[in-house]
Amino acid sequence: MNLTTFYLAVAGLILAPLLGGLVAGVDRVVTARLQSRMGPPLLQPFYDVGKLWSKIIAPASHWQGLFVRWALVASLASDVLLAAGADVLMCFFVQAASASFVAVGAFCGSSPYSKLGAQRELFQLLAYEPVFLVAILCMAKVSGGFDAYSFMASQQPLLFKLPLLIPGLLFVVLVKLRKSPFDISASHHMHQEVVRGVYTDYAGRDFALLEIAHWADVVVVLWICSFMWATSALSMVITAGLFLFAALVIDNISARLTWRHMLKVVAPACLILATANLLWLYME
Amino acid sequence: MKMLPTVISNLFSKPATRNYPFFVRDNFEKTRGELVNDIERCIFCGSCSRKCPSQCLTVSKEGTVGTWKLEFFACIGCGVCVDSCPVSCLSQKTSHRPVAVVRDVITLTGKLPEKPAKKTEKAPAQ
Amino acid sequence: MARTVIPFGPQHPVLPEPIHLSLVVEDEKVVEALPTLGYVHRGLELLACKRDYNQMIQIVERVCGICSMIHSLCYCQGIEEMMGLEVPRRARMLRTVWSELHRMHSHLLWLGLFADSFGFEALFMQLWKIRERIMDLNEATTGNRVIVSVNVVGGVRADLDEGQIRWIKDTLVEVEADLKKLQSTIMNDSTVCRRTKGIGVLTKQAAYELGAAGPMLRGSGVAQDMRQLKYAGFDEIAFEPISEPDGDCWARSTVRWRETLQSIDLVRQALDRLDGTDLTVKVKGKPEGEVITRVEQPRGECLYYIKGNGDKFLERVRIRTPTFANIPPLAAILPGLDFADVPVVVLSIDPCISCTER
Amino acid sequence: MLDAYIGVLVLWPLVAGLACLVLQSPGVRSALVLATGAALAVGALGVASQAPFTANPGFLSSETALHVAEAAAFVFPAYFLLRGLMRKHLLVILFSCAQLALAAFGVTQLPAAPAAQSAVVCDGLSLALLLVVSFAGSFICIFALPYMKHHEEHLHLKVSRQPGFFLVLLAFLGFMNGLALSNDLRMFELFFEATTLCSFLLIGHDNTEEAKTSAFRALWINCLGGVFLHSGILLAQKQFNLVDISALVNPALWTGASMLPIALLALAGCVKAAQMPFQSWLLGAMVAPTPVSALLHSSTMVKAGVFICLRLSPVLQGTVTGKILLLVGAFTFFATSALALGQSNAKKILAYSTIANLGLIIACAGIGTPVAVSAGIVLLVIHAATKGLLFLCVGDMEQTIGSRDLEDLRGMVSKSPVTALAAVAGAMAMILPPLGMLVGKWAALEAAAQSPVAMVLMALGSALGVVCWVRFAGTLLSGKAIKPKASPTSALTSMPILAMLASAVGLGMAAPWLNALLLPEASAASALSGGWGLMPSLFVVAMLGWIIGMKVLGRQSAATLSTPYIGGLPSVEKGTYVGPLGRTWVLSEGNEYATELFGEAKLTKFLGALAGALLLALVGGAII
Amino acid sequence: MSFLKTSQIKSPWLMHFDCGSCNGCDIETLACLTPVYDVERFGIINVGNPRHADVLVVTGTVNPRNAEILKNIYSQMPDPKLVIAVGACGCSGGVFREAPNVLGGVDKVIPVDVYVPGCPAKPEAIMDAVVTGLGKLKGILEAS
Ligand code: SF4
Ligand code: SF4
Ligand code: SF4
Ligand code: SF4
Ligand code: SF4
Ligand code: SF4
Ligand code: SF4
Repeated sequence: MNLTTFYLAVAGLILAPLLGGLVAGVDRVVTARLQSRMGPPLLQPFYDVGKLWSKIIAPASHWQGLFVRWALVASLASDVLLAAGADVLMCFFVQAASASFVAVGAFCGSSPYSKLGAQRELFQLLAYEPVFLVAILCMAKVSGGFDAYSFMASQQPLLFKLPLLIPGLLFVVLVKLRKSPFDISASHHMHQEVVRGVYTDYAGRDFALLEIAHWADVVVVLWICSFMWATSALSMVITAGLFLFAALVIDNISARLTWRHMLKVVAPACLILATANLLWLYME
Repeated sequence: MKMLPTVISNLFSKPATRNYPFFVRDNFEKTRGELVNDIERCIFCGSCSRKCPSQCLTVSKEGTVGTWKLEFFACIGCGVCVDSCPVSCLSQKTSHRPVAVVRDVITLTGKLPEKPAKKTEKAPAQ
Repeated sequence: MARTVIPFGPQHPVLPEPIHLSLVVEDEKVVEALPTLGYVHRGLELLACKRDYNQMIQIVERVCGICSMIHSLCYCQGIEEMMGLEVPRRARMLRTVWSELHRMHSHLLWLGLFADSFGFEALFMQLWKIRERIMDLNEATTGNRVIVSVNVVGGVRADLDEGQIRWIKDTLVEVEADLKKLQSTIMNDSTVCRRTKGIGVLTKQAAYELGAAGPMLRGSGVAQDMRQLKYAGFDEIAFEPISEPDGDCWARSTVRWRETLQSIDLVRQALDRLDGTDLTVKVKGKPEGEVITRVEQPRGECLYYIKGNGDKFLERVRIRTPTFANIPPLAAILPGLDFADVPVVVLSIDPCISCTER
Repeated sequence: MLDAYIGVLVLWPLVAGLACLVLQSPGVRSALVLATGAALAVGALGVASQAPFTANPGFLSSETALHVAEAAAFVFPAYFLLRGLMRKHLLVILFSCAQLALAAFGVTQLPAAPAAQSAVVCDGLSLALLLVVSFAGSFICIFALPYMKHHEEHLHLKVSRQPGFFLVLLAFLGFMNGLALSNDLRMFELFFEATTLCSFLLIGHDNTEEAKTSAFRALWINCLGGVFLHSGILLAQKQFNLVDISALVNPALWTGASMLPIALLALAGCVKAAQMPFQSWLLGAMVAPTPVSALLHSSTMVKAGVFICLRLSPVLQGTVTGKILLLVGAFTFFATSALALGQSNAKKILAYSTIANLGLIIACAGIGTPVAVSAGIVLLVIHAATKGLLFLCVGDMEQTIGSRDLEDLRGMVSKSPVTALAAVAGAMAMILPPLGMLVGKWAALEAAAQSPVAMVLMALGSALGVVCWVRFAGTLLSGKAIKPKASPTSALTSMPILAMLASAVGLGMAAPWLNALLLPEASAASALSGGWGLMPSLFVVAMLGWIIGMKVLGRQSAATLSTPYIGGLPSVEKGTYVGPLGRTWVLSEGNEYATELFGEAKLTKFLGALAGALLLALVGGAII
Repeated sequence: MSFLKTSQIKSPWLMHFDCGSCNGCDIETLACLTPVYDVERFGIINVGNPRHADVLVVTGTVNPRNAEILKNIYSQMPDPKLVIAVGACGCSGGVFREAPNVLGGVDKVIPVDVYVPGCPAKPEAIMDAVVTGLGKLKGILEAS
């Protein structure tokens, strides 16, 4: 590991969550505008986290604090890996670990909604993970390596060879942003039958940490999506922005689906498309 | 998918939000807001207190001093008292009553008229 | 397989009002649902012994804020019938105008909440944005956004002048245009249909047997509406009840949607028939005897039983509300649902607990 | 010296087992088991210090030994036939007869093959299996001491059947060591069949009807495996007149030659490793006492199946047979992961997950590149430690509460914290980076780049596995406070559990170095390091997370807990609320199994048919 | 003021509980979230979970049955918390004060920070109440 990598890793550690917070702010402002509202200030997510941070509340379980911190560490680690140009697959696995910790933490909770959320979180994991994994494999196939640098080094946008990945990646972004139609386990929308699902029993500082972990996650996911057009830094930002915007629009034009529908229809469809793309790459 | 045109046009048009409290829209003329009593003109007849559906008005007389008490946190702003006041000293502003951090009662006192004033105005219909 | 017990409510983000359902689910399928009520009960009918029959108008208006106008209308009609009062035509038409405006705001409110129950926040926002126009109409013409308080025994307290009539008509044109833009989303959007079509089906037969009311009944294909009784201005206004045959959540929301549009038309018809100047008739004497009146609330048939004994205090006021009638059908369709569909189905009956419990 | 080590590894357990049988007393038995553990550890470390090496210890290479092996090829099937006849089990009779016929054919029709150059070849792969057998095996045998005592108390046996049990258990360790070291296919077959026998005896140990059915199912399927193995050996012998494994796995030998013998040997491996559609015997084997499941049916014996496949991998690399084997493995990985998800029986979850991971290793063998093979070996070692740990934990919890259903294990962390936490750690070790199982899976995925279908299957299987294990861990931890009640766990139970825990986590963490250790050849060791370059930093992060976590845990375990959010309803006592009709409702919970998707009966039929087709393709591909 | 204290004022998450309300005040509270009023401008979001809430908005009268629920919810909210009683009913029991099953206003059960008169309280009044409440909170935070 040389010094540049180290600097990049540190930058990833610090910038990624900040960026994620900003993404959340943009998300809320744009969502508001799509709904014809004025919306909160851009920095609102930071205030929210600051507020949560300063609140002390009795934990719902003795274990949750532990899993929250592990989730945070894993999420940040996945950012760091990506920033340092490491293996994207490993970065993906680390991120999945973060999601697993959140789910286990929710299992530890005491409210039935938390457990229900945990079950649903698992089904979500089951739905998007293979799609995301295959998408990364496709990208790796085209760019000829598994590390982030080779993804970013490709001369031609990966998109040209991977058009069928778009639905799958959008699906992943929607799930990861916890947006309708897939805000199934822990909604960002107020009226949800599982209250806040996996988040129900987290509160105060733990919840703030979880929020930061979520930001880091979002950055990783958008970052990986931006590999689709990674000819320059600017094009990557634009690609990520487009994915985000598409997710926000979809969020605002669709009703929430059920996990059964997600597992039986949406996930297989996305997976089949992604697989078709992969096979096509091999046919060539 | 069917909502797409709507949300996109929302994005590119001015939000519907009224930026209250930085921008306050004029109230409608008829709005039944804060109830006020021009106590100078009140004759403490008690008609309002008898008619009030919420029973939040009490009118009492003691010597030459009349007291008009309004439990304004129980007032439902129906305007029945306004309609029933013989001297029309009651009225409702068009603005809502301000919020408060303590629950209070409005007590107004006034001098009782020497003798019951004559009805000079007809009861206000609409 | 192990079962999960989910206490649903009384405080729960999808429930606008406190009720409780103890849901037993298996793999997120409901196997048992037991409801509990009583969190909103105030004991309002007993206030009839403490407030005179005029003051009771303000009380029954607050049986429920959402269709307060229609409650007081029903009550006043009952007292008027008991006292043999002939309400002036203008007053009857005005009552029709406000009661239909109320129906519109109530239906839009419900459609918004319904949309939100299946996670369609943007639709909720749109519908409530449009609804604000109606609320403005209410406030400008009566003095209050929600509890308009226009009914008095023998007529109405407020009047509309020419300018206001024109304003209402203009506003309704805009509202209608705005609503039409959302029609395809509510009726045809694929994700919406996924969450509403075929969910919580109540057959025509079951709707009859379990005594469903209002859009719940009409959503199951029974075209029955209390407005067919020709109260208030409906004796002159052309009115056809709206029904849909499917009996699922989609049918119920479509019935309400079409009724919202229909109400615009009814308001126009009533506004066109405003003539004369009398708003009230002179009221003499005290109510005596018993009477039952029925009106159509946004949620269905509302029934008042009033008994007076010649005193200014009534002897008994009994209110039978549509949600009360719709609870048995709801209990019948809950088992077997996906847990995620429970809020959708519960909301699809448009539960109004505050009037059910009073 | 080397010969002595090997002797200890292969023969000592048999001797100790016989002593158990003869001496009967429980105290002696405990001493013997502990001594065996120590002896095996010494032997394994001794061998490890010399690896890689070749040797010719007399008891494995002498004429007598080969005669024994030859005789065994008749004796084992004959015994199986006898048992089959006694129970009138058609399939057992059929396949043991086939085995006998093959043996007779070999002796009479084929020229005797020259003995292998060296009877023992010990490379990284053998060493990996040796270490697993000696360490994990010993721990599990120690765990079996208190377990079996409790088990028999539970069954109210008049006469203890433990001496026999421990004889088989211990002897089995020797057979496995022999299998790992043998370089002569005939010796290999001897040990292979011996493990089949052990497995059969141990599954049937409880003598219940269910146990017998399962034992015979295991027997017929493994006899079938034996048929494949023997015919593979005979064909190879016929083709090249060779029984020397290290000579056989020379790719140059096979260019242009029919791959059928290799395919058959791999098929035998698949049967032993209970790959789909042969998975049913391993599931049935779960009726045996838990140490048996842990030892034979998860940590070691089934590893013999993947061991042979990995052995063959140099030949498989780049061939059609290899590619199909990759698909077979990947498909099993996916299919059994899905099946595991629909299960609530904890031991069945473990069994399915075992099969899944074996599938992954077989897939690695099918790829055959050095990276893939080293990934396979890492998986083999770490899986043994992790899964062994999980079996021990489930066994202990089962004895604590009398049920092995995941739903009943809910909240175990408050009932027996040490075991439950060890199980949670084990479950996490199955899926989490930077632990070895995940590293292996990851390396396998990247190595499988030649086959898109296999990659997709692996991706699916990986997600299914994650869900399965998170749910497992979550259920154990579910919603209970840490109440350090006096845990009734005895030292002989908790010691192996903790030792296994340490090795699972430790080995998991050390996966990259482990790999370098086992495969000193430069190519294989460095092949993974490209991807593993960032692992050390990840370890640092993981350790940091661990420390932060522990600190928080320490602070939070003192905190008073809030009341659960249940819509504001009042509750009389913890975990209840006052609901409709004034009744006190208990907040019971159940996992969701999405039975309409992962229901066992339906899924097994469908996936089994697909897997069967793949296996036919395996053989077919080799013929063509 | 430090960032953390500022954030507490800039991010009041609101939870609404309907005791025995007639729905009039409820729908006005809900209307605050919608485009025309949009309280998200102040960082307010409507949460359904007391553990995440900072401001409890209560509408309606208290009866013996919902009083218990109200207490439970209130106790599950993290400190510092604000309670806003909305409408005549929430403040005092309003027109239902004398009904048989009504205990009175919200302050009969939990401490109330801001009272919003009106029947129903207008959305503007509810927004005023939040602003007033946050002012009160700011005072407390500055003092600490
Ligand atoms: S406005 Fe109505 S409630 Fe208020 S004091 Fe007057 S009569 Fe009573
Ligand atoms: S009715 Fe008018 S005059 Fe009489 S007491 Fe009331 S306010 Fe005074
Ligand atoms: S009538 Fe009201 S107070 Fe009496 S039992 Fe029924 S719900 Fe309770
Ligand atoms: S049943 Fe009617 S009269 Fe009796 S307490 Fe309830 S609301 Fe009042
Ligand atoms: S039906 Fe509902 S909205 Fe109508 S009065 Fe009754 S409670 Fe109110
Ligand atoms: S309305 Fe009341 S009295 Fe009549 S049947 Fe129903 S519960 Fe009984
Ligand atoms: S204050 Fe008025 S509008 Fe609000 S809940 Fe009470 S009666 Fe209804």
